[in-house]
Amino acid sequence: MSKRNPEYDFKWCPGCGDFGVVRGIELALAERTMRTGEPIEKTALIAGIGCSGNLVHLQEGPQPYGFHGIHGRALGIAYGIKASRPDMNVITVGGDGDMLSIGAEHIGPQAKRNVDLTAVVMDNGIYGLTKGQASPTTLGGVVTSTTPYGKLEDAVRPLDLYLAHNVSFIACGVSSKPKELAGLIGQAMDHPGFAVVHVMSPCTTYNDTYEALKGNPAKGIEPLAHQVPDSHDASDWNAALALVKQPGVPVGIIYRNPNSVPLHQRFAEARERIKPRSRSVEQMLNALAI
Amino acid sequence: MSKRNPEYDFKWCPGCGDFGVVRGIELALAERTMRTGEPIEKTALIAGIGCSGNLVHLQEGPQPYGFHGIHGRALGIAYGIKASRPDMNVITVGGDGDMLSIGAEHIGPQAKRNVDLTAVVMDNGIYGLTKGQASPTTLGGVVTSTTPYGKLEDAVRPLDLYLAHNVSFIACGVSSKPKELAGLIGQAMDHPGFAVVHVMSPCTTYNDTYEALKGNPAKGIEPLAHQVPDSHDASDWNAALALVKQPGVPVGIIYRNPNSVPLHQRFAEARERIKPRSRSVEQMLNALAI
Amino acid sequence: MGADLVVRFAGEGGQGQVTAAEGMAEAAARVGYHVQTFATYPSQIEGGPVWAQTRISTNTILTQGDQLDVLVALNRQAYENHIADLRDGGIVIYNSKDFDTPPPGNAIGLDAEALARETGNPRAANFIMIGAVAQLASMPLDYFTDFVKVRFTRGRPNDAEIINGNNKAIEVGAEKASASGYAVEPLDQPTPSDTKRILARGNDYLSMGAIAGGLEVFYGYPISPATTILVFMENNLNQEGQFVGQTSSEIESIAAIIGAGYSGRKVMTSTAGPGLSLMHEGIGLAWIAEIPLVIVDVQRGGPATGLPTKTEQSDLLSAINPGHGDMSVPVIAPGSVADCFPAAIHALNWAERYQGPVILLTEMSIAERNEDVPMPDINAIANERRTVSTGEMGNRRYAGRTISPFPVPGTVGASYVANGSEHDEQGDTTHQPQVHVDQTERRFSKLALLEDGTYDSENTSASVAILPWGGSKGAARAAYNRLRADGTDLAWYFTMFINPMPPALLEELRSKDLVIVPELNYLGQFSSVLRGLGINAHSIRQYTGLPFKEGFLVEQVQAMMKAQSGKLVRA
Amino acid sequence: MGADLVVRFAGEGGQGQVTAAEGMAEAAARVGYHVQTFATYPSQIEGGPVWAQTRISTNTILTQGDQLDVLVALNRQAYENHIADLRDGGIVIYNSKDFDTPPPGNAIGLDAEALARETGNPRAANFIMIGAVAQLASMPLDYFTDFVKVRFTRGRPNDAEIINGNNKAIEVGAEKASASGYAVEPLDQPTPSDTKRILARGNDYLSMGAIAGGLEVFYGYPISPATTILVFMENNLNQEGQFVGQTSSEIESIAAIIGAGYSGRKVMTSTAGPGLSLMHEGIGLAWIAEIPLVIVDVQRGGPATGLPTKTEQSDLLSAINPGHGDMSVPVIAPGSVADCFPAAIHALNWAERYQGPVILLTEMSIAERNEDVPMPDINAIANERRTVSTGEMGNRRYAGRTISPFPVPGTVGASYVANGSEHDEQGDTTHQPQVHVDQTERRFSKLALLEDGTYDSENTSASVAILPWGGSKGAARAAYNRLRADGTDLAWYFTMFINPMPPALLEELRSKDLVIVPELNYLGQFSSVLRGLGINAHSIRQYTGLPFKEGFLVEQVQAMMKAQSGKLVRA
Ligand SMILES: Cc1ncc(C[n+]2csc(CCOP(=O)(O)OP(=O)(O)O)c2C)c(N)n1
Ligand SMILES: Cc1ncc(C[n+]2csc(CCOP(=O)(O)OP(=O)(O)O)c2C)c(N)n1
Ligand code: SF4
Ligand code: SF4
Ligand SMILES: [Mg+2]
Ligand SMILES: [Mg+2]
Repeated sequence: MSKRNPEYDFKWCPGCGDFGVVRGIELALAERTMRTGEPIEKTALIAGIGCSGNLVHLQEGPQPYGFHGIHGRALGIAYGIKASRPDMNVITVGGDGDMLSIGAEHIGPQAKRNVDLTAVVMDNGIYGLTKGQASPTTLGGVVTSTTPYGKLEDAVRPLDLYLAHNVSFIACGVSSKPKELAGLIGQAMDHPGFAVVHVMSPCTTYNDTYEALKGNPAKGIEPLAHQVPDSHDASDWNAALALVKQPGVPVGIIYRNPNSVPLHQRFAEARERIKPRSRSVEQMLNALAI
Repeated sequence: MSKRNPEYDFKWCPGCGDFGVVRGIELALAERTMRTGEPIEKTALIAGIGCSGNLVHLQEGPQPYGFHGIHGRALGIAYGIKASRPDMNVITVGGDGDMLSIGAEHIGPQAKRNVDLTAVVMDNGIYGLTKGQASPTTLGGVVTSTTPYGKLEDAVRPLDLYLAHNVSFIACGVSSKPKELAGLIGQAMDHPGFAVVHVMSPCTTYNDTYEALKGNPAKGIEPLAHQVPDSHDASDWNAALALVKQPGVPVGIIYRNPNSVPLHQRFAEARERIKPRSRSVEQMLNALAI
Repeated sequence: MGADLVVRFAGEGGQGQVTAAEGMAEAAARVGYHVQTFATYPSQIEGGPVWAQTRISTNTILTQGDQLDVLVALNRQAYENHIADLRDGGIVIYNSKDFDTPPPGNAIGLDAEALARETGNPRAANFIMIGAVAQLASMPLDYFTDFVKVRFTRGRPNDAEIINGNNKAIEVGAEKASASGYAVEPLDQPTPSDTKRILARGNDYLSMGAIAGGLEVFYGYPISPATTILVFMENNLNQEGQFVGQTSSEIESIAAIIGAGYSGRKVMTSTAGPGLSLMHEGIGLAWIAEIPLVIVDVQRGGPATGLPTKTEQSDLLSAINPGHGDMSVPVIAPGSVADCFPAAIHALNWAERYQGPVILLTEMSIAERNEDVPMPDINAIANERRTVSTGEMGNRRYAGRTISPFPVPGTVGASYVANGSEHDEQGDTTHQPQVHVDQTERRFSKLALLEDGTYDSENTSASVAILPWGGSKGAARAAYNRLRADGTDLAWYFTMFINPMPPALLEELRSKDLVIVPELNYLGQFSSVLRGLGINAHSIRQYTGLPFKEGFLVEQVQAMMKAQSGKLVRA
Repeated sequence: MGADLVVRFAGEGGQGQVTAAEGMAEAAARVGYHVQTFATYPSQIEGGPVWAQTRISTNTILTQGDQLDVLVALNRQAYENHIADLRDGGIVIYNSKDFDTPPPGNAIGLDAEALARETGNPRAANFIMIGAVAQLASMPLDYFTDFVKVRFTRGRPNDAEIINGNNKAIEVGAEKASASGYAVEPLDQPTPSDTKRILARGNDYLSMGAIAGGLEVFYGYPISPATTILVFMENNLNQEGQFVGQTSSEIESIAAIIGAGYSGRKVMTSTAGPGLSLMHEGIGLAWIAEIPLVIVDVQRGGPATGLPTKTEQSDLLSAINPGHGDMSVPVIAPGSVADCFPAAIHALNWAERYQGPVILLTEMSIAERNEDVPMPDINAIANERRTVSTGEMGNRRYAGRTISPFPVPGTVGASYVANGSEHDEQGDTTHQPQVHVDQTERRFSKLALLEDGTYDSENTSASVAILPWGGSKGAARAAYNRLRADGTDLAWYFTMFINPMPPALLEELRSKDLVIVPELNYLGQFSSVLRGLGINAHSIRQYTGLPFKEGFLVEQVQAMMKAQSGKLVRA
């Protein structure tokens, strides 16, 4: 990973939003270890494949455990870790292609199980690592190397989708504000259940959306990104839906289920209920004795 | 297929809801061929794997083209057919496991492309063919062979999900009313875009929900199934959401996008736009001449 | 007196033939017989051809039996499909409802359902059949009435009623049979074994082996014929430190056990061919990231959805070489129900020892049949665990050209990146040619840790050998015994350890003029692998969806040995 | 005078070395030289080691060249990584910014970026390099200035400005080089070919071949190094009756082309190893349901994510045997850019002819390199289409033991069920043993329709042969030429048709004492397949992520031929 591994031969392009995301994660983990005294080795960071996923090699300072696997499967791997090691703090990072195209199938199941992990989705509206093809969040009509005549498909609306899956904690951040992002990630890690932090992280090389997000008064461009109003009641699912249906990108905590019961707790409770019925191997074998 | 193939060695259990679904499809296709004069061979019925999928072998009377493939991929196959053969009428059938678990990843993409096909989801809240394991629509807490201590995951709410994916036509039917079901399927086939007809089709062997759906005044059981009120404006997405959020199962047309433009039309339009730029193989080769 | 009774109950789904076959087997096993049952039915719920067979013997049982002593035909179609398997002088019990004129030969007409109703217990039709068959083989009825007492004493008010009803049914069936005057050779007295025995189904015994082997975490997605393993785990893998979960697909299954294995647990999943194919990319990840895990593949007919309820041995090539890139995945294939328990333990140990994926390759015919096996001594089991890092290596998880201590997440000072791309010692991605060379050789070098596989051999001086694999072991052994008895000079070899094979076995096989490999697939998959290893192996292939019969193998071996004079037969 | 110039531009990503190498190649090709370029960079966007190489020759080019005549090192790390490849007396052009003291030997310091800025065209650094290299090889500068004129005349107002800037840069570079006094052997005059030629990149040429071969529908998901095929199709497969779509995953890709193939279209998808593994279940479906389709696998380093931007030949085993169950998928592997065009046409024809899946197995080193090839005569192409049913067979789509007419959906009176489970003639699921036997043999019998594969051979009387496959053809041929020149008695064989292989070739190879197979993988994948076919084949293996070098193969072949005296070397 960069400092301790200067040889590592991947670099993000200048200005890539992912620099802000890795900073946000570093800050959130530093705050967490400080606050809880839990060693950083109690955190596992599971990365998808993409420019985004390379984040796991590019963290500065103290290193959590990492996993850089295959395209689209970070959530499945994370589920495997958290269910068998509830003592671990599990985070995933992946791009919009990794998490919302080939990996989209894994969001619903983690939401229904309410696996206690934090998924950071790094959305640049493009396939960066493969050099600029349309992704699910690329807007309709946009020209990319695979949509030379404009994208024919409608764009996925990720926040609406998380809500529909009943993800129990949903936040949205921008890579240009690492401190604020760190706060959102910190709360997501503290939330007992499946948490998604969706981050707008522009690709300066293939889909530079900084201006669109921040706006540009000079050119009369309204900023897409706007803070979630203090008045917003994040525990109200319908209010959350209304919020994401508005134009633009709401930055802040969008939804938080106050009654979230995570999978490992559900399993532990079931284990208690069935203690009387559970059997040792001897008992299993003896049940078949003839 | 049964009549012309008495040897065929699969049978549904007595009372299986799937008998009603196959009837609904037979009626809808009969009405369509009658009305349009289009031969039934212009229809392709693509089946998933499950008790449900065996429907493709069990139709009576005139036979459409069929495809009985692998578990969860009916929508991907159907997309391949419709995009390359817009002249075909394409239908898929599959169970709640096939379409909402392993195959769930294929719903969003077809919705975003708005592929003009009709997906009939046969929901019995169980994995029937594999003999009674929990499915995504099995309710939380329910005991099945894989949830001996009660299902720990929350149940998927299919109608909410179709809406979140912006499926352009959404209807819900019950297998016990094949005629009404035929009407819904008929309208779905006529709709220019991606249409889902969700059918409650009880499994009498592993998850008999007839009583719950129809209710039983004697036992004071309120029916889960209720007609969509005439007052419902199916062109209003928010009204549709409100409708599916109510308790019970709304039967009828839930949502219909009045401005639906299907993929093959989008592609044809793009083709027109780019005519000037399109090249013959000679032109491609000559561009590289040295 | 005879050593052996083979009876088949055939009809439509839901006619109770499976419970009859298994009831007979269990009762006979309790009094000291060896038993084996085999059932086959299409991937469906109701109706359709279903048959179940029970073999009862005073000797160890190697196969389900080539020929039937008694056929119970519950409808006409069943009679037509199965009559060919009845030995000369065998007896048919047919459903008189379905036949206007009795079939030729020794045939007993019986309307089990009607008779059951008469006994006042309409659900006892299967006991009518059992009674009749027991009578034909001159077996004391109390074998079965005692069994009924034990099995149905469940502390419920109506226990007595059910027991009496069933026993009445047994007697009625017996009377009908004796009235017919027909009989097969009386079965020898059983010789109760001095060691404790159990009657187990392959998948259950495999599951118990895994749990006895220290399994902690299991994920699976339902698929025939592997579902019963998932169901067993859901019911039994629920103690402190254990977890079992049903996934949304096999792709999630492999991802989840990779995560669980990475987290330090002993992990397993189970599936059949279609799921194995979906796991191929993930298996490659476990190989390159060096994650210990076990995948059980219960083979069925392929490819694609194939023949979900028939048996085949056609997943071998994709088990050894799953997916793209250079890998060679360890494979263990049990040859019988008895092998399933140790095979599961060994698979978990191999995974932990070499820190990578292991495939436990079983098949439908073993998974779903019941066999009597000795009660295993679970105190004698040696469970291995991966050597773990205590931080002494720092983050150098992939250091060196062979195994290195495994850093369990949470261990302070040992954080690294498990990586599915080529990587350096600490798991960071690199494209340096020499690193790819070193890490590739590191991964393959670990296979040398798995050369502890054992094998059986007999008459090894012969220049021609028979080497079955997996579930073809029993029929091949029966054929071998017969050939040897006829004075054929043939060597016998069998190992569960398919990849890597025991080195000594490889050497022995390379020295043979011909190695005959009976296997249930079209390609001759194992023999082609063996030829790749420099062994002159050729297959006896069968791809009917059914197991081998002893007689068929005897003929085929004789034919190949005749043909074998210098020139080779292509498998 | 020399026949050959090999120059490498090495540095960080974004320093223009790829455009420099390709510009040089294009300019040289235009005046009649043979050229080949090769580039490699990590799976990333900015920075990191990137190098591009151009070989210019008056002879046909077989490899990228073992040794460099000129190395352009754009930073110190690049110098260190590549200097070893410079031949004695070769010249280094180094980035003077990065070096305080000049490196030893023939070294020319140059700050291309600064010089470019001086010419007023900061984006012309690559032309500075081109000019310098051209000068060192005594190539007339107008080769390059003329090329610049043609390439940058795009009807834009600033055309002239750019052209002049670039040409100024070429001159400046040349001056610096001549000032240094260094020079390599002057390059021979080109001999302009009388036939029309084109300069094409492997993946583009393959894509054009597919379209010329009648491709109608293409689906794909991005993955290096296959993405450029998808991009080519998105831009060019858009006429009436054609469709191209980007999918959400490779699993959707295979499902979609199965649907499109079923619908009657000529279809293709492209991917790399990870995607191929995800397609395994679907490929089995295409095999058993008999759907014509082509999957292009552009091999890269494996397994899992592996080495996305390095070349390897390690997907062969999983291409021939993808997934569970019995199948043997036809595989065609082009050996050069020139082979890509006919290989694509042949793959589509095979798929249509035998009605099943075909894998077109290419690799990164071919996909991303540019080569000059003769302009193909597209009127000479024979495109095949599946024989289609006009209803004469009714619904008996799977009738008989070999090919039967394909019912295109919409055809009245021919409706059937395409089925991924074992099925009867009309495609209804069945479990009858004899049907599984018949249908399995039907599927394999169709492979006999694909025995029209051709192959090259030379000096076939020799008892030892060299048989490269895929992209190792060029280096193997170069090594073969050198060994023959040295009087070594070695036979040469090459075929694109890996499975099924041309029967006559198989026979020839079986008669050899030793068949040497150079291949870029650890397992020796092709040689193990050949041994399975009864051929004494053994591999020369390399797994560095780089292509073979001619010299390495010469040594290895010599060593193996020495060792080859009776006793065998295990690959
Ligand atoms: C199975 C598989 N398919 C495709 C790829 C190629 N691939 C690598 S990254 C990527 C997508 C990158 O886009 P995104 O996930 O948005 O990440 P980004 O680079 O934009 O951060 C793809 C398609 C792969 N590695 N594996
Ligand atoms: C890849 C793969 N995984 C698993 C299976 C086994 N399988 C067959 S049908 C089925 C699910 C059946 O449930 P559902 O889709 O709800 O259909 P139903 O039988 O209830 O109608 C499963 C898991 C398979 N055939 N292929
Ligand atoms: S390509 Fe885009 S996403 Fe990738 S590193 Fe560059 S700027 Fe970032
Ligand atoms: S198991 Fe259930 S779903 Fe399947 S056929 Fe029987 S009733 Fe229908
Ligand atoms: Mg992206
Ligand atoms: Mg179901």
